[in-house]
Amino acid sequence: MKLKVMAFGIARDILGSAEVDFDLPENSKVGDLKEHLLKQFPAFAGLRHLAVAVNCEYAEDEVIFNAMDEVVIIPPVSGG
Amino acid sequence: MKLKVMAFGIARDILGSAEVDFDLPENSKVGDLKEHLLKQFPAFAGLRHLAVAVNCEYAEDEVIFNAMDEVVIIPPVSGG
Amino acid sequence: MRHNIQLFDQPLDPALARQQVEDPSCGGVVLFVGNVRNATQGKEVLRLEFESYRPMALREMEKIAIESLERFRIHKMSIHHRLGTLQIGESAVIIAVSAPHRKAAFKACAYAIDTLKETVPIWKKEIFSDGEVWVAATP
Amino acid sequence: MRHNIQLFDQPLDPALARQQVEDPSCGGVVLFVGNVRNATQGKEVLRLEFESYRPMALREMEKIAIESLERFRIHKMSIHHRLGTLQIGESAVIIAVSAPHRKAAFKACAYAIDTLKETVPIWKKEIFSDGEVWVAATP
Repeated sequence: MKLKVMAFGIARDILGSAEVDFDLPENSKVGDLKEHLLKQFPAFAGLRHLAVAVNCEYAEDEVIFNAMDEVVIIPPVSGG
Repeated sequence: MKLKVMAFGIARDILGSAEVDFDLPENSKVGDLKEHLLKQFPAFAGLRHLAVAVNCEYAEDEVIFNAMDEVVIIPPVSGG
Repeated sequence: MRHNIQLFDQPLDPALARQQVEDPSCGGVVLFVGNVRNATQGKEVLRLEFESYRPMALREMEKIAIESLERFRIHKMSIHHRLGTLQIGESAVIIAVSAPHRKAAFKACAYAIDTLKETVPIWKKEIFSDGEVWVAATP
Repeated sequence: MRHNIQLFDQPLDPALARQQVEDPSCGGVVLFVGNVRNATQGKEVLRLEFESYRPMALREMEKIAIESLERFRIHKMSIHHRLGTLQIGESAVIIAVSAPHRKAAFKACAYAIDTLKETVPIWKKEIFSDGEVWVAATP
């Protein structure tokens, strides 16, 4: 499946782009995306933690992606 | 000794005046003034508590008055 | 001066209290604003009248600020109290605290308003349509 | 509506946040104002840049307000966050809480800013004279 992934903050810097398309096997999960990211962009391993939002909600590793999902890499937040 | 005593809030209402002169024995203490007040104005007994300030500081019952002291009856405060 | 203590006969300005404590070295400012409520124990309040033994009130407020600066790791504190006749919704007291760390600012601000209500010689009278009462004077 | 959640590209106005929560039934308003500090760990900061995943940030801030309204006996909460480039001393966030009792307002305000810093997808970059860093991104 093609997955369009957005990224903010240091995650965008690591990806080198605010939006990247990934080609993942059908029924991939949030955890699979994280593994893929860590393999392709080892700098992600240097972050305090890494979260993924699906359709504007934090998503557990077990969540399965659907075709139209809005997927966003959420590096450690620092608002306030 | 003549003691000029100021009063605020409900204490002024009970005394009927913002300032009253009391004639107390020499070397009277804060506690003596309180006793005198309670005898002469029984309504003071109805307050939650009664404090006396001498020269802008809360004064314990044992404090002895001096001639030029600024003495103020402090009924329960309710600022804020 | 790391504290500002004032009694006002005119409306309080929260921006003034805040600006007095703000500092480029401080990330957090906590403000407490105490306003006049329209009812007390279900009874409608028309307005409030505040009076004070002013010189002692200023001293007691200053003690609170100095004690707060000693006890908590805060940078600055302002305490402004209004006197006279206040309408519903007007502000009676504003306490502003700046600190490098916000937890200290929250603690100091709560300590200051708690203590002010215990020690500062200011009295308020609630005016109802059918009478008036000195707040908290009697049990 | 008992909460107001907003992201601003222009300077925040503490008076707006305060007025949104004030109510004649509430005696106490607590405000937290988070300002940009001029230094971090002793190093001079020139300015900050905030960015956000806006739709999710608004949802997460709304969750904080709704959770605060449920957990604490407060009346209203406003959360305003600034985005874009901020100069030293400018306000990045303002949280305003009104409550019949001030202890609840203090607790809710502290809970809201603590949680915002944990969950809301907003990121800040500190700009130094010799580089820049995403705050708290790495251990």
